[in-house]
Amino acid sequence: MRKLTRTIVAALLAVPMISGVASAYELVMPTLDYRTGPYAPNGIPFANGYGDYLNMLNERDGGINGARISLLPCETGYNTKKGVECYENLKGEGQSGALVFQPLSTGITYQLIPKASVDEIPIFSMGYGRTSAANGKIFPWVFNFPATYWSQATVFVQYIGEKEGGMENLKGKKIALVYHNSAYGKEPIRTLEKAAEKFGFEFMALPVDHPGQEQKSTWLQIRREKPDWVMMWGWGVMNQVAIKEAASIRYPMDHFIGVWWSGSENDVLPAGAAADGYLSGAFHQPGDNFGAHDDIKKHVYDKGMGLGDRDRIGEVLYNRGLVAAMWTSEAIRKAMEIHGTNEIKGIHVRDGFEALEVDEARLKELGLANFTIPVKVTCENHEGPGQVALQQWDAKAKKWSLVSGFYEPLRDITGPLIAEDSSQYAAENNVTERSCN
Amino acid sequence: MNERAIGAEILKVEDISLSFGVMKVLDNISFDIRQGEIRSIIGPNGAGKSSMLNVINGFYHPQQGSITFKGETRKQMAPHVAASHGIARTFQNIALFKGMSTLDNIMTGRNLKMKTNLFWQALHIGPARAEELENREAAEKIIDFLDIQAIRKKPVGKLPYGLQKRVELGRALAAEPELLLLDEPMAGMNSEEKEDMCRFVLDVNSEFGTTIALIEHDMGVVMDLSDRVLVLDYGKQLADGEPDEVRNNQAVIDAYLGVPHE
Amino acid sequence: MTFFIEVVLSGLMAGVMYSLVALGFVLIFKASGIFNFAQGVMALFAALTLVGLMEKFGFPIWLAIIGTIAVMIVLAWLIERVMLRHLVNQEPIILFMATIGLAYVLEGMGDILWGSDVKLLDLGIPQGASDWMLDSFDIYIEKLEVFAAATAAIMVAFLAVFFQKTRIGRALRAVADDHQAALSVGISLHTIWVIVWSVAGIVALVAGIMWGSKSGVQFSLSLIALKALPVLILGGFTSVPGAIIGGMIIGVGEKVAEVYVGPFVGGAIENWFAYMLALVFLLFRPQGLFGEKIIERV
Amino acid sequence: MIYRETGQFKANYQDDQALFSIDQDRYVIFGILFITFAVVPYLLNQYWLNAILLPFLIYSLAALGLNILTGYCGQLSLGTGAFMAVGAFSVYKLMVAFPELGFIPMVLLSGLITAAVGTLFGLPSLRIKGFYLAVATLAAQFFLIWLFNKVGWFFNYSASGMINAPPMTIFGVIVTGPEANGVAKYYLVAAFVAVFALAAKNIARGRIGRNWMAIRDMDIAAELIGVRPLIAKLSAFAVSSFYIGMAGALYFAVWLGSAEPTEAFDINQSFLVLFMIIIGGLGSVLGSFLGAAFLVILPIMLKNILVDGFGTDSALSAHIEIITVGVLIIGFLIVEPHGLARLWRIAKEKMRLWPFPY
Repeated sequence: MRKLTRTIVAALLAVPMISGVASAYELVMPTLDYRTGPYAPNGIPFANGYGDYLNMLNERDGGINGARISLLPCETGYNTKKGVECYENLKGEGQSGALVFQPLSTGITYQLIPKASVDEIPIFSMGYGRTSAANGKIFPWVFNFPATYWSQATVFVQYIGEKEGGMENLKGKKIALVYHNSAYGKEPIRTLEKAAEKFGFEFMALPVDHPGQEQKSTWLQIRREKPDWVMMWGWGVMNQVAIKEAASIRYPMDHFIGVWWSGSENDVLPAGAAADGYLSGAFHQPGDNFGAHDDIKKHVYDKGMGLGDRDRIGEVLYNRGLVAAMWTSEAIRKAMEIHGTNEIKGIHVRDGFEALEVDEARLKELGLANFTIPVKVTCENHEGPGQVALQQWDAKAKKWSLVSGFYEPLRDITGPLIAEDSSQYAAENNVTERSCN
Repeated sequence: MNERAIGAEILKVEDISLSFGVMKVLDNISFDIRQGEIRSIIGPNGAGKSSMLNVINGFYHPQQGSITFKGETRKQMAPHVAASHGIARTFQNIALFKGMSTLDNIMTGRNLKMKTNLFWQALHIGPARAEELENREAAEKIIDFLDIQAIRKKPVGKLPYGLQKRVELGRALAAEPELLLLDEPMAGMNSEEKEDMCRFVLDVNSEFGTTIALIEHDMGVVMDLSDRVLVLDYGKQLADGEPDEVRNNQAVIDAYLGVPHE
Repeated sequence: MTFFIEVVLSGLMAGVMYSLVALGFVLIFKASGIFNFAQGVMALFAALTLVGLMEKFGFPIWLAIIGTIAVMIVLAWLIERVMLRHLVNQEPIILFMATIGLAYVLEGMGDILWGSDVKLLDLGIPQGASDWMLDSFDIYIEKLEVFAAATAAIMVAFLAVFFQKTRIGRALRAVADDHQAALSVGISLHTIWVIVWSVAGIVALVAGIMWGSKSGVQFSLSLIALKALPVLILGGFTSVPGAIIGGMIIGVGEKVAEVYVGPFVGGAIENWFAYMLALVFLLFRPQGLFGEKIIERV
Repeated sequence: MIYRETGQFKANYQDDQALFSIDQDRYVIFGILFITFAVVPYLLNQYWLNAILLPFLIYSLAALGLNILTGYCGQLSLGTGAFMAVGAFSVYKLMVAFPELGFIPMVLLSGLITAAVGTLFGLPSLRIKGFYLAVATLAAQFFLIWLFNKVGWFFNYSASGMINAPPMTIFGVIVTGPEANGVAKYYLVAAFVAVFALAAKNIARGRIGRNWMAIRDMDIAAELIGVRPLIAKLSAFAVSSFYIGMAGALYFAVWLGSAEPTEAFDINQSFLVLFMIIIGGLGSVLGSFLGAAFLVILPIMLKNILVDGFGTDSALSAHIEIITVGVLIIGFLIVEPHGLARLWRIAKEKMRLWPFPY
């Protein structure tokens, strides 16, 4: 019915319906995906994982607590302007209105942060977006758990320290950062500078302009400076080219660590065998050997409702989308629990997020045992655990696998930075800090 | 028609030489133009006639020689100086602003008469508006004079050749020049159009008292209109004087018989 | 010192990679005065088609290449039929705009036909650093780019012969000067355009293959066009050798700047530096390094 | 006979000079203004105002600016994105440094700053022409963006180089920042656009405009009748950049609310605005609006029809959308190479003569 009216109205006016005909209460969950444009190769698997999981909930459990999820994808092409249009278009959808947004782009996240607080819709920028949004007192509507870029950077430093045989051995070492020359890529710089002061290693940052197909000069500089370790904050084609270049100059792959957005199959496959041993950050397992994946295959793909190819289930970015969907749906479930109703809105989901707790036991119930770290989000801490592990690429088996435990971030470094950046935001946009008790 | 008062010299060029690389286009040309006269420059194609005009209004910069206009002597002219001191011209191959209407072309010819600044123009009130209107009056006078009222609002690009030539003359007149350089104003016209054009040239000269330097191939026209004629051939000065002298000048006759032309 | 040499060499190589893209622009601009905005997308489209034929239909490499060439020729014919034919004698800017429309269409088609994932392109082209250079001189040279350079050389030679010796080639040169002249050679404008666009399409395929093997075939391929623009201004829109030499100058210039100046100003200067470099050249030669001189007259 | 002129006689040149010498034109314009200011804001919901009309109006302003430079003065420029960035970062610094200045002065000031920068980058145009110039302006594009991305001072050293627009009020009404209501924003932008569209029209039909067009049509002849190329070209760059700068300021402060230089003002922005004026019509104020509508509103409409209307999946509809736009571009150019504005004029001519064929 809704579709029909929509069709008519749209055909006449091309206006999205303000609200459909009252049917069963649906949980409106928009997804801003990008299946087109230069970053599509990364956007597609994430969107598939996110969508497949939620569809699976619909098919298997008839939604969350029996309330069906209506998934509304909107194509952004990783373009901020389109992202904003999508947000404005979808925020008012249905009876519930959009419950939560998953912008899937640092640029779009920055756009939505101020808007969300007004429209009272939580933003779940999982492991990306504005790091200082970890401070829930200033950013009540933004969640970036399970960890931020800054935490991740400090984790990498610790890993390096470990490999070098102790943090003290970092002194005099040289660490380079190859970064996407944009808001996203710049995020870790300040943290790493602080870390460099603290541990006395030499830090050099090498920007790569979008899209990053031509990185000769970057890698020539790495050849000249001969850094002991290289980190990368890359996205899209930049990852593949960088890994190839690194291979070409025979840079030891096990000293080359990418952010968790630079660690998917797409990124390493083009470099072939040469990519063997390349490292990247991670906060969840790769692979499809989990109950949830089986359910997706059974309830979604067997019914021919799968968004992607069956054999690509379990790719890193697919699982990232899946885990995002899992946490989101858990937050919604929590919100229903807290407010004792299925008829929730964005504002309630925010409470759900702030009371979110997904521990080992719960993961097991969800068919995701050991899939990821236990997460506990609170009113002031929106980053949650902030723990990060490292995964490594095995070129022969064409498989990623976690090669380290989960590290605690160096909060003594990130803490002050987060406080500083968030308070600057508060000052510029005269946001008043809220109290959390 | 020669009861018009011919005054003192208004322009004087002295041994002008101009060359592009090895090619010598003008070689030691000297002549003068007197207030109020009609001065023709003739010569076979490639004689350097147009180049001479280009030198006079500063589009070409001669390597040697001097130009004296209204008493001021310069080694070379600059286009805006020439324009602002009252030299206007038309072009051999029409150089109208094709995208603009007849009226706008002529109004553009008056741009030096208009002064109001960007701000007033943006508001289009007060001075800007007054200025626009009074110049419109002037432009309309010219339009009436050339009687092209009918094509006032038409884009010139679409006009027939003859009319375009006329509009171009109008654009030059709009500047109310003291010295008007006409580069083959009648080229490619049929005899009627030529007669009209001749009439316009004479009227301009007599009514507005504008001094005219004319390049033309049609000997008949030249001999009828001109007070004095300068003859160029391959950049060299062949002869200079009243039409009759020139007509009987042996060098000129040779040059012309030697060179075929339309 | 060896490092400087290495930088210069890499610059030259990178430059040639740009030239591969620039060539396509030059061909079309030379013969039809059209600034073909779609050249980059054509490279993407060609590469996508190539991979598609190999993956989806299991063509062997040689067949796939032939197939792709055929597709590009058909495309050229369509472009002439549907678009150019109706825009004869329009101002350059209009034709430019038309090619933008074309770019949009190709972009969409490419994605719909072959999907938006990264596709590996492996034609067995040598890749990675040349071990010999690395071991004996400690100089890093990318095999792929050497191969690309060689290809470019062959292609330019071929084009030179094509333009000088063949009747069609001469006709093309004639068109460049003026359309009437072309007709007098006895070849219709339409045919010529189809030919030029086909050739440009094949050049695009080569560029697509080289860049595709470098980074995998994906949308970003279409963005390499931007890298070709400074090369174009520098070399002049109408000169084939200009495209190559311009490419080398830009390549060396930007790499040297990035490596030796970049670190002091925060890096990522090569993009604007390339344009600044081109701009400086233009101020001295407004028609580009090899463009025909403009003489103004009234 | 919609456009019948008979009986409308011009008694004096004043009337003939009038902006819209045909009555119907005047009615149409007043009608549009009335709808723009009195109907639209109350008819349409926030989505339309925020997500469709704001960008449309702002892009129209930018297109107006570029049209002055490219359409009227014939100087091709691909620096639009960067000049918008100049406007945006100027207004940002002003908002943060002198909040008491008031928003409207800030926007105007940003325009002036951009005008200065634009004039500077216009200098090469005195020597370089056509596509060569276009590509030369790309130097400005890439350099300025790099600058805004690198130099911390511009974005107050925020961690990621993003800039956020703090809330600003005009007569107590919030016009920037998240709390700003769509209607307020809409009125502000619409007012800016209306005023400066009129100004552009006036400049274009006055002496300065004619000199620009003279340079465009035949620069040598123009010079020989006393138009100074230096002044004409640089003034065009200045005025054009002034418009684009204001557009950039509104684009960042009123519409987006936050921006990062490398994405919001990248080269595609420059191309987009150029496409607008070519499609809309070079050298036409109306064309700037039509072009902006074509490239801002049409794609969104297509998307909404496909996705919401026919439930096409978002990726496919994105492809169909871009193809459709491409086809339409080619189609329109074939039908009328001189842009939508010319189409409208032709239609008007027809209506004037209707029912007689000619």
